[in-house]
Amino acid sequence: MIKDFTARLWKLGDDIDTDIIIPTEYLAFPTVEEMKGYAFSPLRPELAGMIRPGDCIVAGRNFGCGSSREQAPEVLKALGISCIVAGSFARIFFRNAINNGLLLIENADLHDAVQEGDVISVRANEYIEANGMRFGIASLPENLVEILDAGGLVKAMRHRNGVE
Amino acid sequence: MGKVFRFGKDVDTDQIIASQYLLYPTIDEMKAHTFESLDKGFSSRVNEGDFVVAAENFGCGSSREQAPAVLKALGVKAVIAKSFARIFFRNAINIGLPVIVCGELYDIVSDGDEIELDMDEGCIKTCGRDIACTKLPPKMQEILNQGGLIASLNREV
Amino acid sequence: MGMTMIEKVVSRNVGKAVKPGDIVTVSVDRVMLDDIMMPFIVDKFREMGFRDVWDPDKVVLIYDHLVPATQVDDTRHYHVSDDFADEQGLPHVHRSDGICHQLMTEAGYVKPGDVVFGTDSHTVTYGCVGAFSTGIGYTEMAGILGTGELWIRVPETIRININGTLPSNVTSKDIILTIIGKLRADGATYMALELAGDVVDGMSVASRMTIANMSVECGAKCCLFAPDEKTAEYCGVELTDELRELRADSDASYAMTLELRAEDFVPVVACPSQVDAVKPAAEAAGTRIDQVFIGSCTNGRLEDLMLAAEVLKGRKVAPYVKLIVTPASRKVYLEALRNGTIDILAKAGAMITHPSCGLCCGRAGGILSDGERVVATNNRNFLGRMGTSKVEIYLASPATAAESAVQGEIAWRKA
Amino acid sequence: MGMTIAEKIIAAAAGKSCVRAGDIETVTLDYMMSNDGTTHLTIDMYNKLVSPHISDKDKLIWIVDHNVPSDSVKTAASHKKMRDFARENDITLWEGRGVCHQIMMEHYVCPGQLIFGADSHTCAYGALGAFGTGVGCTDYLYAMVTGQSWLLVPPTLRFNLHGQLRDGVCARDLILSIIKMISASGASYKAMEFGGDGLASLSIADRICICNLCVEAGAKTGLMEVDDKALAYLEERGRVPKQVFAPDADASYEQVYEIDLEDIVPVVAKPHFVDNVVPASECRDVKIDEAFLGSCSNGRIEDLRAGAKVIKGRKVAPKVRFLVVPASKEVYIQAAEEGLLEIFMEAGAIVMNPNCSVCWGSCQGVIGAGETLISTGTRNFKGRAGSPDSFVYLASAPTVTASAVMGRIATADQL
Repeated sequence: MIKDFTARLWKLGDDIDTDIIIPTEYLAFPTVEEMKGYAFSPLRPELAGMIRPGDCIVAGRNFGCGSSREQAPEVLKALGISCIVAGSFARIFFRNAINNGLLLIENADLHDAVQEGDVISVRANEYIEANGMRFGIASLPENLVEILDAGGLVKAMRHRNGVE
Repeated sequence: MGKVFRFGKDVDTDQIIASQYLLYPTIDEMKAHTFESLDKGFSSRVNEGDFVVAAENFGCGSSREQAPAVLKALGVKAVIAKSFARIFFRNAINIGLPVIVCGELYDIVSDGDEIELDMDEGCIKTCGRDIACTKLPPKMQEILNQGGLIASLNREV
Repeated sequence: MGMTMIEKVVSRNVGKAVKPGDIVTVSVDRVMLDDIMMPFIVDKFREMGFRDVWDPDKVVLIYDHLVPATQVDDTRHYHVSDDFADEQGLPHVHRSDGICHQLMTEAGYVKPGDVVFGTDSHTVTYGCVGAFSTGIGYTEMAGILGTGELWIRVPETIRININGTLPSNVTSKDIILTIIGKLRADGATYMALELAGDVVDGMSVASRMTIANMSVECGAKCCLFAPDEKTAEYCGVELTDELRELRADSDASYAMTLELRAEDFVPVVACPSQVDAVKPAAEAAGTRIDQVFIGSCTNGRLEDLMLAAEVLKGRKVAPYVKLIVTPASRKVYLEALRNGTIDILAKAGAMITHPSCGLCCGRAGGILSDGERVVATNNRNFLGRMGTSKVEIYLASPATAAESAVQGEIAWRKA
Repeated sequence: MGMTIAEKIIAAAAGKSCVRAGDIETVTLDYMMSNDGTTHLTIDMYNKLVSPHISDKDKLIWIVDHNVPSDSVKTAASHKKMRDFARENDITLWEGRGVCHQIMMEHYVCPGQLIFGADSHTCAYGALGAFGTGVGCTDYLYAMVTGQSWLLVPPTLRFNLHGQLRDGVCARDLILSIIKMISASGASYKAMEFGGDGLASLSIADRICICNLCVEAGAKTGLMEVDDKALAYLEERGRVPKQVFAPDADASYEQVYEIDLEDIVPVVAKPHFVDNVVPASECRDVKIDEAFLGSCSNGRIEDLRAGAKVIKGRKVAPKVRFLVVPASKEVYIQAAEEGLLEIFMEAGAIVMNPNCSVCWGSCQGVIGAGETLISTGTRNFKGRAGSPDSFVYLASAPTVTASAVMGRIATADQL
């Protein structure tokens, strides 16, 4: 189950594409650990070094548009990002994030109401609280909640295949 | 006095600095990769005033001036070898990195030994012994004394 | 009530009528796995506890992002892939035959009505032959390799009708860029595009491929063209009644319908650094450029190279401008060699590289530096996609790209 | 007493009637060639000069060939620096049109000239009776500013060639055999001069290959006597010799070798040194991952013809990557017109744009740890083609091509 939490936020704009999240030149690095330092490097090269585990990202529309590279949600997860709140998500990124157990929340209004560095509180499946205001959260479809609950698709498949 | 880093024969320019680093914008960005394939830790262990000692045909291969340049940038005082490949030799002199021909030294020093070089006398002091080495031809000594070819170019102008 | 094309394709696959919003599990007809993702797919496949691929004949491995290798570790991807192919007895492996999306249709791996997934976002391309295809991540791919299935949400559809006569200087690239400009980069997110009308009927499969390919740039899950005689010929199948049926019913229900007049289209460019920053090429004309790239799964086919050759014939690339041409596949390269297209391009000054993703994916093949500008026929002009974040990328058709190469500045072919 | 060819060219360039081995002379240069391997550093040094100027811009030929098209942002920045400087100073710039030495051969080199190139294989120019030698960027800069340099007159080794090579034996086999005979430093600081009745049987391409590889024996330059074949090559290209120098009958040589061309067999140079040469038949069990046909040594039309003859109707072995890279745009176009590129593409080869490619080891076709390459490139040093833990064998065009087909080292007669 998704638990309640609070997180310091990093604020990004609209159309944050996968090549910004992790550029192609780093995709063939052997591990996600080796890639994660280059997250957001075309846009804000210093950002990966400043993100602390538990932080979250608040972005505008169409977060994660572009390629199907699953390294994108994986590097964010590896950096310790607790969740991404965006006006909307591109669909492949959305699936990939859920499959890796990275929480995504769609909300169109939060972005305009917060500044970078603000702290938000997330009440699972209910609302986000920030600067004294509340923003509603739609609940995820059941099949996605199952994957998230399992801790991602790999774990769900392991369970299916009877390996622990 | 400086420490000896000892390499074998036919050390080619690709071992000194590999092709994939040559188009880096500056020598300073390349120098950490010096001798990467032969001795990965070289660039971090070498200190100002140390020596590279090798057997025959040091610096054979390409004309890449990056090879002597990274050695110089790392503080190598001189390269002392039984013999040198010609383009490397010329490039080294041109940038002011002494390259000394000495038949004997390679066989009597080990990695990490301390030696001292007296270029004017053509003499290397090590393990309490003095070893003679070849002096540079006057033309090259002149370039070295001027601080390399660029310095001489600036003077002529 | 009637069905849209995607609803029909999915219904056919799952054996029952579906409607938008339904979450269903589809049986997968083919999967495409590319070299850059293979080590990750194999790791996840093992981690999930699978031993055997569900159906080796349905798996196609394509090395294209890292061909030829430019970094020492690239070859690791070949070896991991080769070993997996040997272990699983995979019969379809292409090691240097071209770009995955070109090969999937060209080599006959995808047929009308198929459901296909690939570990690359431009997998949407196969909608050009009436297949439902879309990009997924490597974890889901590992899951499909083990199970042969994937859940999907049946998408709503945006219908786009284009009727009339196109100006002679407009290509299908101009059409899709214009559509993306109208819909915006997220205008079709989670939705299917469905194209129809005289203009679409008159188009080659290659031109449809360009449109389907770029549909992901407005967020679409897929982009379908109803199979017709051209499709059947291209795919080497008979146009059966069942395939004829794979078109939208006249009373299908759409999220949106766009009626576009062919005569209104003009050559366009997508300006840095958003695919939806589209404006008429005329408005960008005169912008000085450093490089031109003609190639990719978007515009690296024979008709694209021939169009560029038509523009470049007897002319020369402007001084100090580089023109890089990358045919989309070995077959395209061979055909272009045989019909003299390569000769014209090479004599005009083009550098012709081996079919691969090359510059489009930003790993090699003409990376640029601060302050440089490129006109490119591929699908993305994202910040930093072809070099530093100070490189400006303009997306355009092969004709606009070729004319710009000659002029040394953004220029377009007059009608 | 008489003079060798090297002595005569240096004497002329020094404005003297006679020079002797061991003299240090100040010479005036005819051309100064520089490529993207070092030009960015030359420019940085130039800009730091107290009073920067160029003695004669028409003698400077700049060629972007090593990492082209650019493979990274760092390369792109270095290329941009070179391109911008050439543009500002009106220096001839060739970009992406071939390997520097091949371009020099096709367009500039004439008998009797003295040419500096910021590349060690500049010694290739002796194939047309010019004294070419490789220098670093500081020497280059000095020459660029003053038009002159100093040169130690080298002693000469004379090679008298007799008879002709057997069928299937190439110039590459000859020069590798010579390097084995005299060792990798056997010609250090010296000139290698070739003549004799066997010279006539060698094509210009053969001669370039031989002179090109002289530096692998440590030579300052390689020089061939200029005969009708050489003059015809020049005439075809509308060039006239500066002066044709023949060695005097009583010239003084450090050593004279008599070589019977019929004794030469196909050979390979094993890792990790160019003089580690054995008959190719001794390496038959060596499995390969990659084969490379190209470079300034063996990327000419004759080499491509030889390779195409071997591979026509055959296929590259599964999992082997066979890169074919014409040495220049001219060679590329001719190979396309003769149908050679088609043959290679049909066989499954990777055909790249003219550049230094695999020979240079940092741009394309890089090999990984534990991999083995057989190559017509110039060097097999440890790590030359990628990972320091890889292996490079050097051989002729037919041997490399036959190996690509067999997947292990093989000579053409084994197919």
